[in-house]
Amino acid sequence: MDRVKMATVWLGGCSGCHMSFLDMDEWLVDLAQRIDLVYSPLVDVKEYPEDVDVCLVEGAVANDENLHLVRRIRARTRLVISFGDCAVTGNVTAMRNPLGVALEVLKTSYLDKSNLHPAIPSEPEILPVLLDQVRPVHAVIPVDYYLQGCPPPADRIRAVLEPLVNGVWPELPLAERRFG
Amino acid sequence: MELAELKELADKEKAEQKPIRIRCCTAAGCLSSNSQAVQQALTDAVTTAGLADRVEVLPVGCMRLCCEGPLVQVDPDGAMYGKVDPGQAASIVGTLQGGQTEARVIDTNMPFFRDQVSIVLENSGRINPERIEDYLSVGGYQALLHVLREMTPNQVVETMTRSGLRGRGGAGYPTGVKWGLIAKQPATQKFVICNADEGDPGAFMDRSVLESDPHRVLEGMAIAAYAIGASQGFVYVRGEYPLAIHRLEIALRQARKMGVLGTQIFESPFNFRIDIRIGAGAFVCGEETALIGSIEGKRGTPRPRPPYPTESGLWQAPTLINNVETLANVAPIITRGAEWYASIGTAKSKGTKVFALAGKVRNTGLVEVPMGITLRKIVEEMGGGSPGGSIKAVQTGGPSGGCIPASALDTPVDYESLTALGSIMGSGGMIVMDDATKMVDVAKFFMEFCMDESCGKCVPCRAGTVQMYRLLARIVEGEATAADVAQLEALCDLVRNTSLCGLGQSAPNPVLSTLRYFREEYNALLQPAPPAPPPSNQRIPLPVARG
Amino acid sequence: MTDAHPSGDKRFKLLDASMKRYQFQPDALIEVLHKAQDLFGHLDHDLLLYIARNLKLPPSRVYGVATFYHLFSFTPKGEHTCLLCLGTACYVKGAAKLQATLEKQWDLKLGDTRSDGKMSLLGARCVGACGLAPVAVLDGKVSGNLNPEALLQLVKGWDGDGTR
Amino acid sequence: MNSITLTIDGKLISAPGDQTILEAARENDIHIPTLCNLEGISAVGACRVCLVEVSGSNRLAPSCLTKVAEGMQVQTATDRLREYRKMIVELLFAERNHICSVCVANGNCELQDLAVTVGMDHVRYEYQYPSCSVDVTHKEFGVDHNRCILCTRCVRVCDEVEGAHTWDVSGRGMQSRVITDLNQPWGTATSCTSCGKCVQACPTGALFRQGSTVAEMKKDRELLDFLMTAREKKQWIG
Repeated sequence: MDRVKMATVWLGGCSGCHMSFLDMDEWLVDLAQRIDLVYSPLVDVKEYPEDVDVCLVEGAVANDENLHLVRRIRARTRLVISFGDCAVTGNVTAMRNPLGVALEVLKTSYLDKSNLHPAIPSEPEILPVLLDQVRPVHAVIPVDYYLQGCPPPADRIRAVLEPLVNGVWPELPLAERRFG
Repeated sequence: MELAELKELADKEKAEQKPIRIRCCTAAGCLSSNSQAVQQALTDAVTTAGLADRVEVLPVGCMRLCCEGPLVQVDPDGAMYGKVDPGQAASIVGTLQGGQTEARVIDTNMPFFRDQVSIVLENSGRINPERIEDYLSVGGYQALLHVLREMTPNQVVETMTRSGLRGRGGAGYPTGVKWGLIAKQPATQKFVICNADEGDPGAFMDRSVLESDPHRVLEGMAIAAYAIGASQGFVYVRGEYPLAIHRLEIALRQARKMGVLGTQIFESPFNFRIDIRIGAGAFVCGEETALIGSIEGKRGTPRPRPPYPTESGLWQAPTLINNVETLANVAPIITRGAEWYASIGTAKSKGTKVFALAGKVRNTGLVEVPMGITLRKIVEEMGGGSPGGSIKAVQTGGPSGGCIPASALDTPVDYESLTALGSIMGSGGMIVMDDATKMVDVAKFFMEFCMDESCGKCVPCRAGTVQMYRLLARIVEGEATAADVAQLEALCDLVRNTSLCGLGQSAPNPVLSTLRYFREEYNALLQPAPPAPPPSNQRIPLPVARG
Repeated sequence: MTDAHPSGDKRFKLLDASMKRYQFQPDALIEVLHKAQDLFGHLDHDLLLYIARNLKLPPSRVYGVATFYHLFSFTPKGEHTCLLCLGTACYVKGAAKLQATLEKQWDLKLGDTRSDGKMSLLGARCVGACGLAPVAVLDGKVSGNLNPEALLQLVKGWDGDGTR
Repeated sequence: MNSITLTIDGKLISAPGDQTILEAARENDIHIPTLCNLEGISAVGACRVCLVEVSGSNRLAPSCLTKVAEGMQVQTATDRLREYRKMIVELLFAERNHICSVCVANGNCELQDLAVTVGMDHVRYEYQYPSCSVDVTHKEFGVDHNRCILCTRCVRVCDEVEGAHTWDVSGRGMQSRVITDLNQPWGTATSCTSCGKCVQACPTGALFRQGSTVAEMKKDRELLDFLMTAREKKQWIG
């Protein structure tokens, strides 16, 4: 049987969703039988490949690099899954939004609240540029599936991936649709 | 006082009038164009010309053609002058002695005046609104006296029902039926409220009536009170209308002094007191339950109906709420009879309607027309069409109404026809839009209005109008796609069907009507949408054969 | 009985008289707020609390009512006020241009008072003078059929000597 | 009160004539979602989540306020109603900053539960991200406006049960905020008796007991019903 070309990415988030992914423990071994992990923070591939079957997107779209990547993901992926609350709602990553635009956020963080060497970091081409507002993934590209939780519990991730890799559309029970 | 005495008073008043009367409009519009100075100059000119014994200068209410203010009209020959400057006063007075005037002559035979049918506005611009004697001279308070002497409350209700009068505030509920519902309530305490919270931007009929003929409204309230068994009334008037408030206060004082309001009116057992409540700037207070809350000194948040105010209104007592224009129709219906009134208009919409004509139209001002007249006749013939280009749409009903396209201008004006077009009769604002008006901008303008005026109580209106406004802003900015329009339409459906009160329920109307008639203007602003992919769940099974 | 205001400000006497006329009925709150604003120009916390005490209303209720309505203001207005009508007829006839002109001229946003207290730029839903659209109310006087140039001419001098 | 019969979702039900549709449904194990409604205080019909379809009426009726009537046919969960509820919940999530993962009420929140009930898997509307304050000046409690849904349960419980009327709503539309006294810090609101009923009544993490951290703010919402019943039936006397 063909193996599923799967990717995971980590945008503006804490990587907790990936930690939860790893919490699937021994089922990961089963999963590994069914997929090729073609791009992920867990593997060393620099360029998001073409023709990916499914991508788990952790984190919100917070900077220009996120924006670029997520658009590329959409163009090269058949099923995009918003993976965890930051991707689905913006969540903690978006807590900066009420502060205002990017410059206001940087001022607050690096000038107003700084006691030592207040300065706004600026390393063009090295540091990605913050977007004025953090946005959930579906506000930027169409999303095919939403996986809630901060982080989504390992069992919930499995409940989505297991049918998917077997060619079945996952139907999570309502109780597994809980945010937070 | 008996009818004969009242008529005698009226005759005496008439007899004291001088044979030549120069009427000068002192409603808010003309006042802002300095009509007070014009009036003073005319008075001085009359004195200077030595005509004071047979000419009088009279401050009157609205003479309707607001765009030509200040307006002056001379009786008995009826010559009318517009944009009168105080410097022209002497020459206008001079015409009475055969002189010429350079003042701008207004053709009173043009359709704007000729095609009007005056019931509500019959005294507007003819009498001094600050003198009850002027109102008496044209038969004022005779209907009230007649009702108290000759009719039972039931007969009054029945007359109103037969007249076919429907609420002029916008919804068009049959007035007599409403009165009957309240008359039947056993409660001892009932109230009459005159809704003068004319909140629709672009509507100024009620302001004009209150500034021009306040007693007519008070008389209507008193007749209503008698019919339903109320002894206390309130006029809830917009705080933005200081002149209307001022003239109402004068009218109330005079009416009390004359004994036509107060206790034992016309020596009958009927008591009726009216107080003024001044609004403080909240569109939602035009909604009757919000208005009641406001009179009770609370936040003007609507509450769900039922119970309707007819059962439980002000301080939980049965309460009649009628708008200014509705009440202004009452006395003439009593005087001239239900059949007379019902003979004007269409099968389902009787009588006349006052419209405030404004926007991109030559003649702006007030028109009172029989129901059933076409929109085209109002805006093109009476309004004189659009000065800058062709008419694109006519907006009626304010933020609760819709934009009627030029193609539908031959529609007769009645409650049902306007509703069928996706607008509403509304209170009477009629704003003409020409080719330069962008309809999506108009929808956004009204949505911003509704968003700002939402009381915030129910979620769909409070949060839904914000989202609709954002979507419209995105469309106007050229950032939106067809999916955004679809979402806008879904929100319209939600807000219309789930909002608590009329404000929310009607907030989508300007969007829906512009989408219905001007969708191509929306489409022209949209980003091209990428071709829709197949539905997500059809993109599995994932492992497709890859060679 | 009114608890006289400790400041001895005569305007409170007038406010007391107004409340007395309404027999200190709680439902007269909006009328009393109108009166208070007429007397004091705006409603500050001390004034609201004074009204709450005298009408025997919870302070939160008084604050809630006062902030519900547009016409009540809580900060002092400028020496001059320009109230722009934002109604539909004025909108169709270019009220937005008037607004932009004054916002630029005075470096102010609609609804604000300039920091030097010279002028306030306010908006109204509709002043009901649609026949004269677009309309502004300048220090209480209605002016109609305006264009940006005419409006600027009318408010000339509000800036003092014209320099800032 | 006479008993009347009606059908709710096709089920024949008999109910006292003074009951609301919501009460009758609950007694018959038919679940209608609610948010602003709370037993023990007056109903206001503001959240619109409990709207139902009543045959013969083209208007949706708030079940918390609509009395049952003889022969009434009620539908509580048509596709249309489900969609409306979902949209309303999404609108609420988009309106303020509801971040379940870092909320004191995580796991004990009626809004969070409702999102599950209505099947909200994401929010289709643009988040507003308003700037909202958190007030912890009260010695025991705090208010976080980021989490407030303006259900006014706190306002009603404070007025109707405690009788203090410390809370009210200021402003209007999306600018509405719950306030204490003259919109002053809660800790300085002299009318507050610190009874804590508002905290118990609050459906979300907007009102909380200080010292609670994420997911710790358990609420006892039956307390109010218990208090009111005891008061009405004079259970504490003699």
